[in-house]
Amino acid sequence: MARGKETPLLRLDELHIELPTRQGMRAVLEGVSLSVGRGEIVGIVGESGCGKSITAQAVMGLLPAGARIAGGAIDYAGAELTRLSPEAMRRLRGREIAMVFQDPMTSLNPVFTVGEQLMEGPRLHLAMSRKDAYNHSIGMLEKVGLARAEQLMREYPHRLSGGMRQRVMIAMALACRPKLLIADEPTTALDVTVQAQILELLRDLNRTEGTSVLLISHDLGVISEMCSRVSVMYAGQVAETAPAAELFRSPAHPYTAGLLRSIPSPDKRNEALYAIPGRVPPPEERSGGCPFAARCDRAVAACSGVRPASRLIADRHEVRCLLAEEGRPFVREYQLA
Amino acid sequence: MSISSLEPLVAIDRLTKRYPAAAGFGKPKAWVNAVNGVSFNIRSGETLGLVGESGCGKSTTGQLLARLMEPTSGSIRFRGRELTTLRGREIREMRKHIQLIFQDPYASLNPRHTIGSILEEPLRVHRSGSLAERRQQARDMLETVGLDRSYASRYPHELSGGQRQRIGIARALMLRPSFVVADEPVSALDVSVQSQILNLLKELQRHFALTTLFVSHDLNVVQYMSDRVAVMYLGTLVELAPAEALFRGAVHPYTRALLSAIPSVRDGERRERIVLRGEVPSPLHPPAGCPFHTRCPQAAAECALVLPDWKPVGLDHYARCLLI
Amino acid sequence: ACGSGGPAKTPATGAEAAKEPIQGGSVVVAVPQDPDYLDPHLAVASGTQEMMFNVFEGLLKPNEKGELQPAVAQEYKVSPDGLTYTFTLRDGVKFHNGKTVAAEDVKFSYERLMGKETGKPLSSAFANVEAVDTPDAKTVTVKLKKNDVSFMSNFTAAILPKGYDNQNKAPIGTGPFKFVEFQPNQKLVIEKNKDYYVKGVPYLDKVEFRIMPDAEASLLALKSGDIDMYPRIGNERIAELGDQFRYVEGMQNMVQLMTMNIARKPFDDPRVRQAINYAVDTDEIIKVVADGKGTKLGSNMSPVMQKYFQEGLESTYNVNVDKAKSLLAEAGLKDGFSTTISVPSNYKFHVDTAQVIAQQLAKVGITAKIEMVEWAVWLDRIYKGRDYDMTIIGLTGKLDPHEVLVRYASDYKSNFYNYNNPEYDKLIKAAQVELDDAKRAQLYKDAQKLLTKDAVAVYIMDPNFTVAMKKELDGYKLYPIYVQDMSTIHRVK
Amino acid sequence: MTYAWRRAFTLVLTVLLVLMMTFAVFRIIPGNPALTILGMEADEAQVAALEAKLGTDRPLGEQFASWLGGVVSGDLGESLKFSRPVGELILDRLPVTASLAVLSMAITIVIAVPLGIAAAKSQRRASGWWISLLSQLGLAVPSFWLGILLVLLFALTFHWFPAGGYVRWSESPLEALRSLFLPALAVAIPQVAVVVRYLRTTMLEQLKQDYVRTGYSKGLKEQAVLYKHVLKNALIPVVTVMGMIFADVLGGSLVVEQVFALPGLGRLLVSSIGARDFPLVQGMILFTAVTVIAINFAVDMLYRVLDPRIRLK
Amino acid sequence: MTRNRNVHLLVGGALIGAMLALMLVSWLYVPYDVNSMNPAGRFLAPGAKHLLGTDNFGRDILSRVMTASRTAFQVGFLTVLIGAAGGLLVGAAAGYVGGWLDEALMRLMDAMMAFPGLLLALMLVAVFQPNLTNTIVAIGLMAVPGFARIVRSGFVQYKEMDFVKAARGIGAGPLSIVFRHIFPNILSPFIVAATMSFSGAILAEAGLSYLGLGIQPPDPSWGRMLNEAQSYIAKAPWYTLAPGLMITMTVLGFNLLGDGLRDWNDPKR
Ligand SMILES: Nc1ncnc2c1ncn2[C@@H]1O[C@H](COP(=O)(O)OP(=O)(O)OP(=O)(O)O)[C@@H](O)[C@H]1O
Ligand SMILES: Nc1ncnc2c1ncn2[C@@H]1O[C@H](COP(=O)(O)OP(=O)(O)OP(=O)(O)O)[C@@H](O)[C@H]1O
Ligand SMILES: [Mg+2]
Ligand SMILES: [Mg+2]
Ligand code: NI
Repeated sequence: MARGKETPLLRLDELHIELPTRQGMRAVLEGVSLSVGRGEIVGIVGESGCGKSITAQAVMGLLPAGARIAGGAIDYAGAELTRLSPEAMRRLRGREIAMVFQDPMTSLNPVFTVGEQLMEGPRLHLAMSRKDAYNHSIGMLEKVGLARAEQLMREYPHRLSGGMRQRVMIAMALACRPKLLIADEPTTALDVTVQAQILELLRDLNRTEGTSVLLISHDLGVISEMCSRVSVMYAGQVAETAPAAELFRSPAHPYTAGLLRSIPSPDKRNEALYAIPGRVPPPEERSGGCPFAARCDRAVAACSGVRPASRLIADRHEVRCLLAEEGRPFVREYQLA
Repeated sequence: MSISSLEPLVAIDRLTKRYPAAAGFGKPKAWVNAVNGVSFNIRSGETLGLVGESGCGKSTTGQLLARLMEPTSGSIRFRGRELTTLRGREIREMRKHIQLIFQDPYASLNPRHTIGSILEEPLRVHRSGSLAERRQQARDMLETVGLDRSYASRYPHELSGGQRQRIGIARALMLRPSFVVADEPVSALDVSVQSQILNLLKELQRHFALTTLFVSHDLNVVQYMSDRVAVMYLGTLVELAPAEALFRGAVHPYTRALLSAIPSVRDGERRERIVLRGEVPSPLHPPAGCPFHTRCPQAAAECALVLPDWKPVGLDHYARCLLI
Repeated sequence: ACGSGGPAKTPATGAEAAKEPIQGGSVVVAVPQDPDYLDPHLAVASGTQEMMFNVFEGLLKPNEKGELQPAVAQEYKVSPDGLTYTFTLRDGVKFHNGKTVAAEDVKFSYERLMGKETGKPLSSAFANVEAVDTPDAKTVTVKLKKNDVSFMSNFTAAILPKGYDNQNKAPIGTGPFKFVEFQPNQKLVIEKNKDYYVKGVPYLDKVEFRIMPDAEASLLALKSGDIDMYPRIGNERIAELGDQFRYVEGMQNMVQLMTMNIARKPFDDPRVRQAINYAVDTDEIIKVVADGKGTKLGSNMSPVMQKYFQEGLESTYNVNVDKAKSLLAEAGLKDGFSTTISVPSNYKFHVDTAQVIAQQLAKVGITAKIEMVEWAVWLDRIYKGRDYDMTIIGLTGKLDPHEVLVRYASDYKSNFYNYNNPEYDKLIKAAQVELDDAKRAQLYKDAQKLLTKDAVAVYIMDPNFTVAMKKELDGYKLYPIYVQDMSTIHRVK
Repeated sequence: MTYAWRRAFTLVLTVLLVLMMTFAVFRIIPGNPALTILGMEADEAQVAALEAKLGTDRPLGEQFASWLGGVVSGDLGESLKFSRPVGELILDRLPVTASLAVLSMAITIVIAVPLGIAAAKSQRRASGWWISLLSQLGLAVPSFWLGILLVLLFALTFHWFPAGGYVRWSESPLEALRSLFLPALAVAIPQVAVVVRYLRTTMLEQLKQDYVRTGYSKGLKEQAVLYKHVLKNALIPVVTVMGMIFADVLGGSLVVEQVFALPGLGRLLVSSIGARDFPLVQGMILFTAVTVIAINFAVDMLYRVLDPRIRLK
Repeated sequence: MTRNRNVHLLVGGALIGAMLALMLVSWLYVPYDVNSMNPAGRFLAPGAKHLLGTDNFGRDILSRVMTASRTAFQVGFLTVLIGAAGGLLVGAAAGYVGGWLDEALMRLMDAMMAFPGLLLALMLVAVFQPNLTNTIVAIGLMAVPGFARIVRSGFVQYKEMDFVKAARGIGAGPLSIVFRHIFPNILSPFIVAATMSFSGAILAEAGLSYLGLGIQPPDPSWGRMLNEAQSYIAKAPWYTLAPGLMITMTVLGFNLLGDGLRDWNDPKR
């Protein structure tokens, strides 16, 4: 795995993004910082609506219409993506940075053949002829472990199973050998056995091609098995970033700890599951303080007054919590395994 | 929760459901074999987990049990009474006792009705109580599922997923049923919300003495919720066992692969991963013989020929595989 | 092409003779409907005659004054008893297929009309023909069974070549134009008959009758130059066209009337009918509906028929509301009554008239509801079935006064007014056999007076008829019958 | 019974049903074809002779039965009014009506597709609102007004097109096109409104789909995503609407035919109803019904081409 | 996000509101008696005495246009009522029950669609009278298939939805499912269809008047006025303008209103 010293491939720095709503612009990302090193697999976890997908979309330059980058920077291999022209950004997409989406059922255009859709990227970015693109695509399909590639090229997406479609999506994303692959919940719609196949494939590609992966999921299990580093997001902020093993062993943020505790397990069969009380505050209810303060069983008065800054509490372990340093002991109480 | 009685509350026998799938012009219809001769019992007071891959027929089984669709063949007995032959009024009468909680908390609530009216409707339909009583009961039920009474006047789209699922559960319980089919009640929800709902369900099961068919594809959840677990593959049951026995020692290769594939945050729990090859066959053209043989890492030649019979492999533990 | 072709030198009026006719060219004429039959012996619709007048000719042919002139015949004689007509054929008259007309063709044609072979006459008038003989190739004699002075006009019936039986698809006649083609709902085309026996006519090489039922479409087409001639243009539209076009206007020998069903109460009472006549202000109708372009009538005869027209009747029932009211009161209808005016919906002219009349009747306490009926229904229910209270229609004029006035005879099949007056029947019968022209005319005038006295209907007007055409066209002749004579039309320099 | 047979069977029943309805109506409404053909000037003998010749003196049921018998053997009978075979009359008019339908459909597509896309793209901007207002206006203006306006403008003022009349394709294709262009435009303008409205909705629906995002994430240009990926999907439901419109126009568009003096099927139908020309009316209704069915079938087929999801193996 | 939609509702509402106001006023006050003619004052251009001028009979166009708005709305509302009620009945039965009933009803609808409306109108007029009621019934009947199709496709689509299943699951009867659960959800396309057929009805009445089948003169109707005015386009252009603009504005108003209502009725907006 890459060491943290060299410049990362992708670095988000205090990214602020606002989206239009009926009540006007509303902040959805409020200072997201994270990085992906070359050849690294970095995970983002967090519950629904915390801004994972928006983060990914920001990197791709595909924010919803009307979105505004209110601050911060996205640095990709030395280029500042937020300042790139739309045309330059377009040329980057698919070529340098590619993306796999959550739902393989709907992410493919139902009315074009798999081949047609696969060939678009290489023809556009690598200026391949139809024939070259065709052969190239067949190669990609084989690489993602799909047999009968030739036949598959002529199939329409609805004829494929979810797992096959997701592999087609991955083949499509990898077609131009991007340096960074963003996978936004790539297995959420799939079954465990198929999920295992897909994750295996991603890991394999990372190993053999050296592609960096930014893996987004709300499944802690998936993240823990795949990633070397993990960022936990909560309400538009990164609450905690740490190497995976450390994060799952000794979470420093109360939210991370709460998430880990609420996973059902057989040994808790006869007791109630832990559930983080309350709910995520919607943006309009977020006050100046820590957004988790209201749900946090350790919150002190200061928590609802000051928005905590991110601090480094150990090697490559950053936490956004006022109690972080002194909190380390209490987190141990919930240590797992 | 312990199994309170061995008396089956629900008994289904060789239940089959085929959906027509129109083929091209001039060709006869093709059939999707969604549920293929499934038989099992649910004992009074127990929770039976039903797991399996997407599209293997779990929801179909659940909806057949709740009599939301007509089975192609087979029988369903509830407290000894055959349900498949009921008609019209009788079915509606029966619905008081059997209720379904839907997988999708978004789609199962009519977007144009208020929460209050959604909850009161079952009572209204069965003409139970006065208007005021119904309102009262609906509001009480809101509290029972952990929501404020004021939610009665809201519309579904104003609620979060977790809240909507609570409404779905509340609606199912309005008629005080004795048997509930919970069709993936948490798979659309977030981790932290999921645990709230699971807790609620457990609590309500106890409170209302419910017998439950708990459908899910998340093994962690099934394991947590169920007394016994049935594993389904391509419309067929392949293994049936008490939850603990299944997670300790699954016998069927599919169950084993399934269990091994669960990603876990706990290093210690990770098993030797059995990564399957190939794709799930289409239910339009299910393979002959054992439905799993096309992906089974251990498949033998004869697996492609015969569908194996049930074999007892432990106390209350059965599997359907030639290789055991 | 521009409507005002060439430098407009002089206004249309008065300068016609000064302009020199040009031979050749083609003209497009708008007509409102399809022909019923191309075969002239089957055709009865006036719309057909309008076009086919140019293709077929009889032994006699009407001129623009409505007088019968020899055509295929050179001359004729009537026996003193009025039963035998002897015709001498004109030399060198050729059918469009090149064959010269012979006496046997005339015999063939008349026998076809008599239905000699089939037993069913094609025209009931010819049932009166005893025999047709051909003493020689140039002479034809027609013998009638009984005396009928009005039979004369039947000699305009088309003469067809013997043995040719495809008249309905590809008609062949002797007229100034030959038939070229007919496309239903679209057009009927005729071309110049180079062998026509009148030298110098026709001028035009080709005439296309374009079938345009929509007045608006015709008008637009005239404006844009797509058609050259628009007969029977609505008078109110002339203002719109301005002086870019040439107009020919005149009476069209039509009687617009409102009939009252005499078989029905209260119209059986002549006082009621008179009251209605007093109530209706025809001058106002002419002004409002016809834009003043109409001739007020008092009986069922248009002044075009100079010889037979009884003058002065039009002022018999000058508007008099009080008189009308008192007549109604006499008839026991002091408080008026309610009735329905049925009008064919396809004739805006009549519908408009009905609206004005309804207003006028309201003044004397009669509530008239207007009911528009489809033309087919009008013919079937009202005209044939006589099931109506009042209706408004225009009776097209004929060359012969008998044909005009016989409509009121009690035994006439289409006497849809249900008029029954023995005195009137006697007058008509007498006129039919009266060989003395002056006496005959007087009988018809008496008949007209009787109609007015009995207030059989409300006689309204003979609406003027206007033809609009491009200024470069000239030579239009206005007939008292429903025809477009294209033979004299020509372009001018 | 297989699907195709069952469908064919119900279609025949449908057509039969329409014909029976027509028959029933003809029994009820007054009017006599012979009388209508001959008008007021005809005498009894002529009417009777004509009735005998046309066969309309027989009971209507008998006429219907013999007509139906003829249809089975491929003979649509003879028009009472024009004394020409019904099939021939319809075929005569068909080129006009069909050209009008095809041309107006082409105009509709050329105008409506870009407009629909523009309306969807500028959904939240004022321009989107103007597009929808303008196209709605096209639908709201009475069609005779529309026709007259077009004639006044393009025929009388600019002299670009003739005011009316029809030139056969065989006579001069260019003139035929010129004579049909204005009427086609008059037919097309209200259709544009309908199609724009549908297309806008389906485009908006499709723009929300995930595959759009996929397209962009590959680095495709906006044009490629909109016109290739989205449009093909968005057109699928629009095809049904266009099919319905097309069938409608093929039935004849009376007002436009009247304003432009075109010998189309709409005028033929009205004049044949007016003349109580039973065989012709029945023939035209049969034609319309079959056309509607054929177009539905074609739409089905087109659906299969456009939407592979329907193409089950 | 909702700005444009409100504009639809607003503009549509304003147009229809103005028309309705005109209609309401017509009961209380019209400048002149609608049918009284004035041969001396034909084709008067719009002016102080006659705001919209006079027609070929010298009748006041404003009064006639105002009075005609009653018929227009009457025709519109009643035909929509007939079409919508019939379509709802047929479509719901076909879509909800399915099977052979569906097939039979939909084929009947197909047959009605292929059947010329003119013939139907002629028949009604022949059997009864050429009056307003029959015109309305004829136009209304011809609108039934359109509604039936929309309702049916909505029912087929919603019949299998979870919330409908849920309603069945609690024992709700078919009527309750049809009217409480499914129908409110297909209200949007239904509203659009209703407004479209409202405008369609006004235009159809005009078309039937053209053939002499609609409202009988001298009662004013926009369609009839438009037809009559055609003859005087050059002489009295204001004559055609008045009813033409009325029709255009009403139809446009209803279409916009329909679009606006659809968006407004969308619970997610
Ligand atoms: N197009 C949009 N317009 C307005 N708000 C949006 C839009 N897309 C997302 N949001 C809001 O932005 C916030 C972050 O959304 P995002 O999709 O990034 O969440 P997520 O973490 O990916 O959630 P999930 O796990 O459900 O995918 C949410 O509150 C969401 O409601
Ligand atoms: N109404 C239907 N018509 C046709 N096929 C259907 C229908 N409903 C379900 N199926 C098919 O039947 C099979 C079983 O479906 P079912 O919904 O019972 O699966 P499931 O196990 O609940 O899946 P999931 O986990 O995705 O909910 C699938 O192949 C599905 O495509
Ligand atoms: Mg997301
Ligand atoms: Mg399911
Ligand atoms: Ni000009």
